[in-house]
Amino acid sequence: MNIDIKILKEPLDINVCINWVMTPQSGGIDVFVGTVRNHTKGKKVLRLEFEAYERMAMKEMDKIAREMLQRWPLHKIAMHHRVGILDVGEVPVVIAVSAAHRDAAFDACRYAIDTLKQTVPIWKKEIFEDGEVWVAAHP
Amino acid sequence: MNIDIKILKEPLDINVCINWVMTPQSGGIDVFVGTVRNHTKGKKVLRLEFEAYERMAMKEMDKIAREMLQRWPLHKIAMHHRVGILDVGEVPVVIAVSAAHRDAAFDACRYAIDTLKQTVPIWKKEIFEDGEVWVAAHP
Amino acid sequence: MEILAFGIVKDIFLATSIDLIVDEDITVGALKQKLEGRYPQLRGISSYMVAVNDEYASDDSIIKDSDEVAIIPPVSGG
Amino acid sequence: MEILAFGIVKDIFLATSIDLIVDEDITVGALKQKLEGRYPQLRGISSYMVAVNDEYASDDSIIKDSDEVAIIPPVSGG
Repeated sequence: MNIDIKILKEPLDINVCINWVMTPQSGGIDVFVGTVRNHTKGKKVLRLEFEAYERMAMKEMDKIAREMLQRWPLHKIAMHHRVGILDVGEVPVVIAVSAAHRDAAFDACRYAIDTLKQTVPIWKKEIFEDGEVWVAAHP
Repeated sequence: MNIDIKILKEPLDINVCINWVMTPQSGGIDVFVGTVRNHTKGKKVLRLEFEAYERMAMKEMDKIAREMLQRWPLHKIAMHHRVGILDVGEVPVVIAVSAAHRDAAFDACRYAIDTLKQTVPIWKKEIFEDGEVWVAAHP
Repeated sequence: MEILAFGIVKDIFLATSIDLIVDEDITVGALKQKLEGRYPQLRGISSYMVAVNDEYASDDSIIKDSDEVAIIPPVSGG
Repeated sequence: MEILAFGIVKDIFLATSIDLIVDEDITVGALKQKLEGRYPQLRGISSYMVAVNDEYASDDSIIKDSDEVAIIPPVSGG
């Protein structure tokens, strides 16, 4: 199988993702690593909480990966998302894509994170010193 | 300093690059990992040899990084290139770019590897079962 | 009909799921109206989708009582 | 004038550097002609550049004897 989708409570291991997608046929791997920023719109963020509708999120990530394999000549795709409480600097998401040629890896990896942010049922709560808010929930 | 350029004889450490570019302000990191393919134009590759005009290569990589910082709102850039004999699956190049927003990281990382391949004085020799060839040397 | 809540919707329902009494074979659109009547704050969020059996469902989809239904507020993963 | 060779150019010069006797203040263009006369195989490679003191130099650049000169065949890093 050339797709590895995971939703994990433990810290993500970037090397595991990269090593998993690397094949002897591959010439390039593009990796996107999301990180928790210490501020948003000028406000200091203490930590984030990620919640997933896990079964559906796995399905939606799998759809993205299958679409990627149809659109680009890729070798393997790893897409790991973390849930739970994350501190600043921790990694909520890792997407690694291998291909014989780098253009396909870049395009597909970017498509993956852009689409994940639009369709995968995972929610992020920003926790500030004076309160907390579900991101994008209100207009 | 927010640029880390290295030419190394030892295996590259992808995690070192990622950890180095990660900052509390960063929301996304794009990483390109080059890998040695086991074939080229249908021919089996045994291993590669990379040679650098080291001082000039460092300078040219530094130019690329400075151009990236001018063109995109980035945080940090790591660009490590390996030299010497590499087996299939080993990593000749790692480029990691952090930014507050992922679009800048993706665009800049891609610019970096595209430009590196055009301007940085590093040469690759492909070693086959029946001979060896400097890549791109002959029309 | 059990309805799962996530993110901001959990805060609106004050629960991770609610058990709504509905006629059989309600459409997604009708379910939304019913929910918005009972939880007016739902109208205040940017938008929300309904998933039926782990798939996004359009307003004219019909839901059976045995389906797994979830309210999906704007996602913000990644 | 010491001229550094890399990649395919090493194979053509059969050396990692050569010491070329030139008039002072030769241009890059004139150096290329001189080298191609001595090493006709240089004309067979895709293209090559000349770097002077670690910078790519155009054909009309003037090289002093103290400069570090390198022949740069098509690069293939990454």
